[in-house]
Amino acid sequence: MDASFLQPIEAAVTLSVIWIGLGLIGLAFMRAPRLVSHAVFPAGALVSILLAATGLWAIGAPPSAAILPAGLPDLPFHVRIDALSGFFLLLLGGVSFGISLFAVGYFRDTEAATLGQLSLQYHVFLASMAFVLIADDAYLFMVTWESMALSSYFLVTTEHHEERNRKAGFIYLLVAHIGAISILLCFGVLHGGHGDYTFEALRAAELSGFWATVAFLLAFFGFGAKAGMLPLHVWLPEAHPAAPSPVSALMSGVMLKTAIYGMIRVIYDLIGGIRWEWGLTVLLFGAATSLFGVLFALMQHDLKRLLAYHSVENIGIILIGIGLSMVFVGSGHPVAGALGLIAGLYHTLNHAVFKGLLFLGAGAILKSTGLRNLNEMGGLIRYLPHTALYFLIGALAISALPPLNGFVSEWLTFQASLQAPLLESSVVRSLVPIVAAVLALSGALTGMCFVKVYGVAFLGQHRHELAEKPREASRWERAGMLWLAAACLALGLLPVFMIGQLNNVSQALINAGLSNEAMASDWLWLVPTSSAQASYSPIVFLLVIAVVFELTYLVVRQVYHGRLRRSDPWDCGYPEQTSRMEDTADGFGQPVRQIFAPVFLIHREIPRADDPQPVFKQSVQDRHWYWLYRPIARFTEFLSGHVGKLQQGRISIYLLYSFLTLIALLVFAQ
Amino acid sequence: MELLLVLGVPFAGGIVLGFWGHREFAPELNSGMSLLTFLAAAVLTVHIIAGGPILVWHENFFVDSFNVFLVALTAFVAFTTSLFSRPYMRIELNHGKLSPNRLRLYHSMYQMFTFTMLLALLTNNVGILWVAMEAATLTTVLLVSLYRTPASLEAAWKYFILCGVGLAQALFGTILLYFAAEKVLGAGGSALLWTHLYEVKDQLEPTVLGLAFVFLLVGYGTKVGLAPLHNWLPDAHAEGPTPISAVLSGLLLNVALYAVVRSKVLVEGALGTHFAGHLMMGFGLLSVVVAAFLLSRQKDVKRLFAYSSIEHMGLMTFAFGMGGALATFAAMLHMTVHSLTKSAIFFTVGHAAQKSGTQIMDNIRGLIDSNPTIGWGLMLGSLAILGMPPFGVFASEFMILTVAMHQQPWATPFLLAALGVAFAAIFGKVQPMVFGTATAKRLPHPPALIPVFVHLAIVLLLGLYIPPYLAEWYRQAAQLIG
Amino acid sequence: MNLPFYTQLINLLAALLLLLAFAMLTQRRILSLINLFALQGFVLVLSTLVVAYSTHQSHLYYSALLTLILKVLFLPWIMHRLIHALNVRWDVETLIDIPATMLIGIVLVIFAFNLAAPISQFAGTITKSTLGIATASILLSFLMMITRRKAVSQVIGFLTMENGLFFAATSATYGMPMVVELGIALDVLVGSLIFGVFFFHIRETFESLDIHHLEKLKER
Amino acid sequence: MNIASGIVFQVLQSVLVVLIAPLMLGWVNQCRAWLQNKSGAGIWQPYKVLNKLFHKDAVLAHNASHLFRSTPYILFGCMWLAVGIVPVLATSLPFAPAADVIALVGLFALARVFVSLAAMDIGTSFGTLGARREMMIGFLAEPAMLMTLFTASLISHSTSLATIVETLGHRELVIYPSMAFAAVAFLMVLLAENARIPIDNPSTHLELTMIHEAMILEYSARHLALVEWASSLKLTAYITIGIAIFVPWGIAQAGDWTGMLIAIAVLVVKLTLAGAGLALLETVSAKMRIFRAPEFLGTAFMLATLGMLTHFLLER
Repeated sequence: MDASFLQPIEAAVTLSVIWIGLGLIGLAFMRAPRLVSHAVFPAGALVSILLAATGLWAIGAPPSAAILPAGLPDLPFHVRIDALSGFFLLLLGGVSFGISLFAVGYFRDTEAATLGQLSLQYHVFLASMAFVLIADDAYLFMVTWESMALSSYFLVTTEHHEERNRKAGFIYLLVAHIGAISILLCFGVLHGGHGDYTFEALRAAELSGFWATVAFLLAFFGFGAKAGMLPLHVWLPEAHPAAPSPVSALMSGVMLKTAIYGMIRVIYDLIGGIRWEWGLTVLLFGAATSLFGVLFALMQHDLKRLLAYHSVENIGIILIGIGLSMVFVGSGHPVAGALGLIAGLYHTLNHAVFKGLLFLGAGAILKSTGLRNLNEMGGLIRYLPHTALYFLIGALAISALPPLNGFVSEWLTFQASLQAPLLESSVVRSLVPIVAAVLALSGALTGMCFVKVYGVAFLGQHRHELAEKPREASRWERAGMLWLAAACLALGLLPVFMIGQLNNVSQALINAGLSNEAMASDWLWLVPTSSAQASYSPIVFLLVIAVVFELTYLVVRQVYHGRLRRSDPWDCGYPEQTSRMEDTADGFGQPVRQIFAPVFLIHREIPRADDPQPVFKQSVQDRHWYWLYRPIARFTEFLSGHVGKLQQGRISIYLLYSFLTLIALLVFAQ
Repeated sequence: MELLLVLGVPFAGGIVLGFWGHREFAPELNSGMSLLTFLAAAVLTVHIIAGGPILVWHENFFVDSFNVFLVALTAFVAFTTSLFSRPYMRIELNHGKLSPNRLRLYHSMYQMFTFTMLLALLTNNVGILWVAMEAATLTTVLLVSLYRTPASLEAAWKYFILCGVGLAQALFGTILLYFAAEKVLGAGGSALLWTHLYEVKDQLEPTVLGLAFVFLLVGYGTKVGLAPLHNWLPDAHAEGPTPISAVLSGLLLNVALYAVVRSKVLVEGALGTHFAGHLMMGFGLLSVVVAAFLLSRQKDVKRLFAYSSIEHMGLMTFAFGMGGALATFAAMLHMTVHSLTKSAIFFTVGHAAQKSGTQIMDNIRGLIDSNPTIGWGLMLGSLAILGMPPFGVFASEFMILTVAMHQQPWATPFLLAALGVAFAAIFGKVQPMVFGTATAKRLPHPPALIPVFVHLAIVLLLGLYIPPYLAEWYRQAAQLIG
Repeated sequence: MNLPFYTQLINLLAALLLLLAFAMLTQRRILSLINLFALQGFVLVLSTLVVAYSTHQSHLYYSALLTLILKVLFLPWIMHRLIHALNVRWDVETLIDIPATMLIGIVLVIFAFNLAAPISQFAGTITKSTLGIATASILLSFLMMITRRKAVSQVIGFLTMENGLFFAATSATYGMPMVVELGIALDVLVGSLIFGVFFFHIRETFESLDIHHLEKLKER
Repeated sequence: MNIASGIVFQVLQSVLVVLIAPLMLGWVNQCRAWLQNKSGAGIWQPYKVLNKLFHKDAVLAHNASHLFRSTPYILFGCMWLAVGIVPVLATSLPFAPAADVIALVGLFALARVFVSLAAMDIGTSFGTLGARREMMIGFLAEPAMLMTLFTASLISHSTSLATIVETLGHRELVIYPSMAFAAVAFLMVLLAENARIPIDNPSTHLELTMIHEAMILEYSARHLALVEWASSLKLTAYITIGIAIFVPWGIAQAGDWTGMLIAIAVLVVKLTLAGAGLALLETVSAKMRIFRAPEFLGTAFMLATLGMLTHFLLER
């Protein structure tokens, strides 16, 4: 492709519009469900991969912009693609490719009418996300931002016959809308009264310190609500499980990332002049979010809900990276800032990949067994070997274990936090490593959580008698998971390529990238600052383990023997090993529940000693409902109650209102 | 010529349907008349856009971009509503809620109501404007009380008394206006003509005009539904036949606001201050907030959307109050999209209520199952009215809010909080009606839902793309009054 | 000069109008209320005639005629018929007791005079000092509508307000243009007819004309 | 540096450490026996056990998956890599840049996750119990460990162990008070991570107290042998990390053959002392209830944090 004929922006716009077109085709041909599932969705996947290529192209290319012939009369839709947008488009395209492939298989048995609607909403969702990433004026951004919320809302409520899903959808859209209001307000503040609402004008507007901080807080709140940041996360564990699994994957994997994109776009690009206090805010919220997310994830037994809480956690980790970057940039250390930013962005990509994979895995389980409750699963590795393998890769990646991708970005975040001695303020300097410790804690807890998930779901004995033997996922589904699992491996083993791309993004945003020494290192070694400070080579890492594995295996066989005998499990000789003696998912989380008891709101029903049919019940709830949301709802009710009293049905009173209004105005007018 | 048709067709229609309004073909006749009116209005609009403002019949009628825009909107929504009312009123007749005589009254008054609204919009005479507004009130009182149930009588009575008293204040304001104008323009007809008044607006006596505006605002403001003068509005919307709720919300409120805006321009010209604008902003903001908080207490679906109308009228009043080209532009766009969306919502709500046999929201469930088009219509309509992009309501709200943030930063938190509360309230109530398991039955006549989707499609279009000629038209109008 | 005399006459009639407005405010009986209303209409006709004669405004004669027919003859007649038919001759109960209403009324009158004072100085008409009285009577009838419990008396209050407006129009500007006058008269006429129809329906539905039956639609 | 000699050094160090790891365990056990007034099984006992286990036929549960069978090898591979990275004898090893201290912690976590998963594979009550407890200890110990390492990293401005050793050991002697805190914290983590008293008791199979042993109940023969070997490697790796950070003197540079010989001698002394110390600690303390472990490790975390704060306050 010659750049003079086609700009990245044109490609991106065209592809997004094709997505919308595909959605409409899906709706139009909803009487031919085979066609929709086996032609429209694969075509969507094709668009995804092209979009990813466009994104990659745009990272390296100079920014290109265009104006679309639509929008408000004084503010037509401006679109622009730069390195940051390019990176996120790459993320969107790359992840949605796998998800769309999976969707082909997943939706193949869906009812025709629903499939038509799904196709429209799904592709509009994708397209609106793409447009969010390339929007270059406040209006287009808001329109696509809310379209994204709206289309995903309809996807969440696909199965609206369940009360839970309806409630989830409502909370989701409400929080999204409130967040959007805050973002809108932020644009208003940024605008500052001059020019129009293109990002270019917003960028150029000079804000005083106070208003810049206000704008930052509004953006942080608004995008934080979408990202699922504490304490605005409540919608997330409700909405993600409610949606069909490919949609959960898309929401968790990609949609949350648009919030990160928005945050970076507004804070770094539009507001500019970052202060370290802002960074500290982001950092602390990030740390709290990540710890809270993983603690609640450990309390869950609904697989998709658990994964949703992990999205909260990972958003926290991303925010830690970005917060670090802001602290450094705000204190005048752009190189360290670039490291933090790259760590945050890389984790954004990694999370998208492995969380997408895990949600797809959960979808595959749901589809073949009909189960979402971990306490009823068990031993699935024997029925779904492929899914089990992909899920294992995802689980190891999310647990930040080397040599997979999750570890790389957490490692980079740690490296960024270890730049703390650069900072002048001793408070911040000591806070940063503590945040790093929190990150370590949540990383370790994630490991525990995924041992729980994998151990309970795939390993052990099955706990629930299924009507028929679970069937392995279809080819399309497996292809989708394979794509993402391969991405987990590739991003984990060859991080240097992507770090190089991210360096471009950072150069474009904060005019600083990693140090020259870091960029000079070859593909084998990941070096954040200098090789004396730290380095990491996942390939060597993996190779050594693999070689030792193989050698040991051979040597043991050579020197001794490979004889094997099968028998019943031993288990200290206890007889009657039933699946009821295994830990359930709830049981596995018990140590955490006990250690962090004050964090949770625990309700227990303990049977009495003489109960003939003893039942033990326990539920863990989120305190935020009671601390934050209930009081707000009550206060609104209280206000509306009082306003309602004004209107009491008596016409004389109404006349009196008119009369008093008139008198008051007359007095005022005089 | 078109003007004659625009006014003559509905007037004649009112008389003709007064005789034949109970016949089998009456609903079609009603639609036909409305279609003719709409076509005439369309031709008129084209002429005005192409040729500029016109003054006809001894300057008694005046058409410029501002009012022709409202005329077109009024005629269009009146036409689509008449389409909707065809099956709707037949079903009501089948359900035994109406007698053929009442149906005759309904059809006749429907046309008369259209006529009075168009008259109010087109006249150049402040006095005739008042007369038309009063006549519009009278016709709608009859329409609201059509079912003769206790609730509808109560609603109509309140409507009648409150708006009657309100309009009496407006008449006093008109008298004061005439009083001031007479000094400059001399006694006789010309002193009440908008065109003449505008020409001399800076010579008019400010003290008198200030007082006149207070009376006009209280008067027409009652009709707009500005808090705390709004109390008739939810009752009247909830108890009348649904087509009437649709035109009340979608059109009559606009016409009343039109009167307020015309007065505001005049008064601000005379006073040279922002007095009138500030008053309008205050009332607008109060309405938005009060309505938002009342929304969450509603049980009746039509009442719910009536309060939503108050909220939106408040928003428009606020925007017109701020003045300036952009805010006025936004307010007019909001007028358009609100009319279209709100009437579409009432169409779907009407059928939904008919299907479920109740207007109580708790008893309406699962519309999307029992009738997907009604369900989707209501869902999309509600989302549109809540300002969800990509619908056009968002476009206008975006402009209003951004201007507000710039010009009246103190007001924006209130506006935004109210919008948030309104969102939670309306959406929290609409969602369970649309989703879930159905409780509805089949209707004897297939519902007319094409108008719903036509309206929503236009609103969607306006959110993404405002055609240049439309924008130009709005701009001209904004120039005129901004 | 004759003018002072006419001015005096008009002032006298204006005072009478205000007096009647007060009388209606305090009147408990519906029948007397209707009579007072008719009387007020008559005073209005007189004052209009005086203005018309003194200023040679010929269209005011038509106005006066219209008022005479509509407000002195037709409406009181209709209302008499109505209360016969509906049998609602009992006393009017007020929401606020009469002395309190009177006090408020007086405050309102002072307020209205105060309000009208700056305006009437711009007026070139012989009747300029009566503008305050017109305003006062409008406010008083507003007050009456607020305090009354019966539908009929509310409507009378409404029509009294119309009287006040008419008086204001005459006194401030020698009346509105004829088209407008006719339109207003038509509206008043149709409005009254609708009121009449409503009385029957309300009576039929609630077996009373007491508006406390009409308090069902509310937000509580 | 010569690549070839680097690789020789690398292989030499790895093989050496892998071979002496069971000896280390035997030494600790022997010391413990002596301290408890027993005669002990001798320091070579672990080798005999391993040999015996390798000879036996492996017994697998019917429902064991591939994961279960490959875990011992993975575990062994991880630990091998760990001792390859830690500068036990020399810095500037060719593999050393492959992982820094954070990656090392990640490596241990990887091993832990695999062991726990394997423990849950069969679906027995003890297996899941052990996995749960192991993960609990793990998530408590990991942050404390990282904080300890961060203190050292902040002093040397590097997370690379080689650089840390060079900074702390090969330059002028500076007294770092922060390192004292870190050392205590590290010791506590070491005890917890290697299934030692007071967190776990490596020599008991009492079901209520088992952690590590509960997880490997289902392993037998060569699998068990590899697991046991890996745990002794892990203990050695931890001790050598401790040595590298807190008492790095004597570690050679790669390619320096004389230094290497000195380093081996110094290492033997250090390990002997460390093993004896460990045995002493285990003898004088009692095992804790499982839910006292959070307090224990919390203290470790606090100490490590304090160490870091001390660094920021006193040493800049």
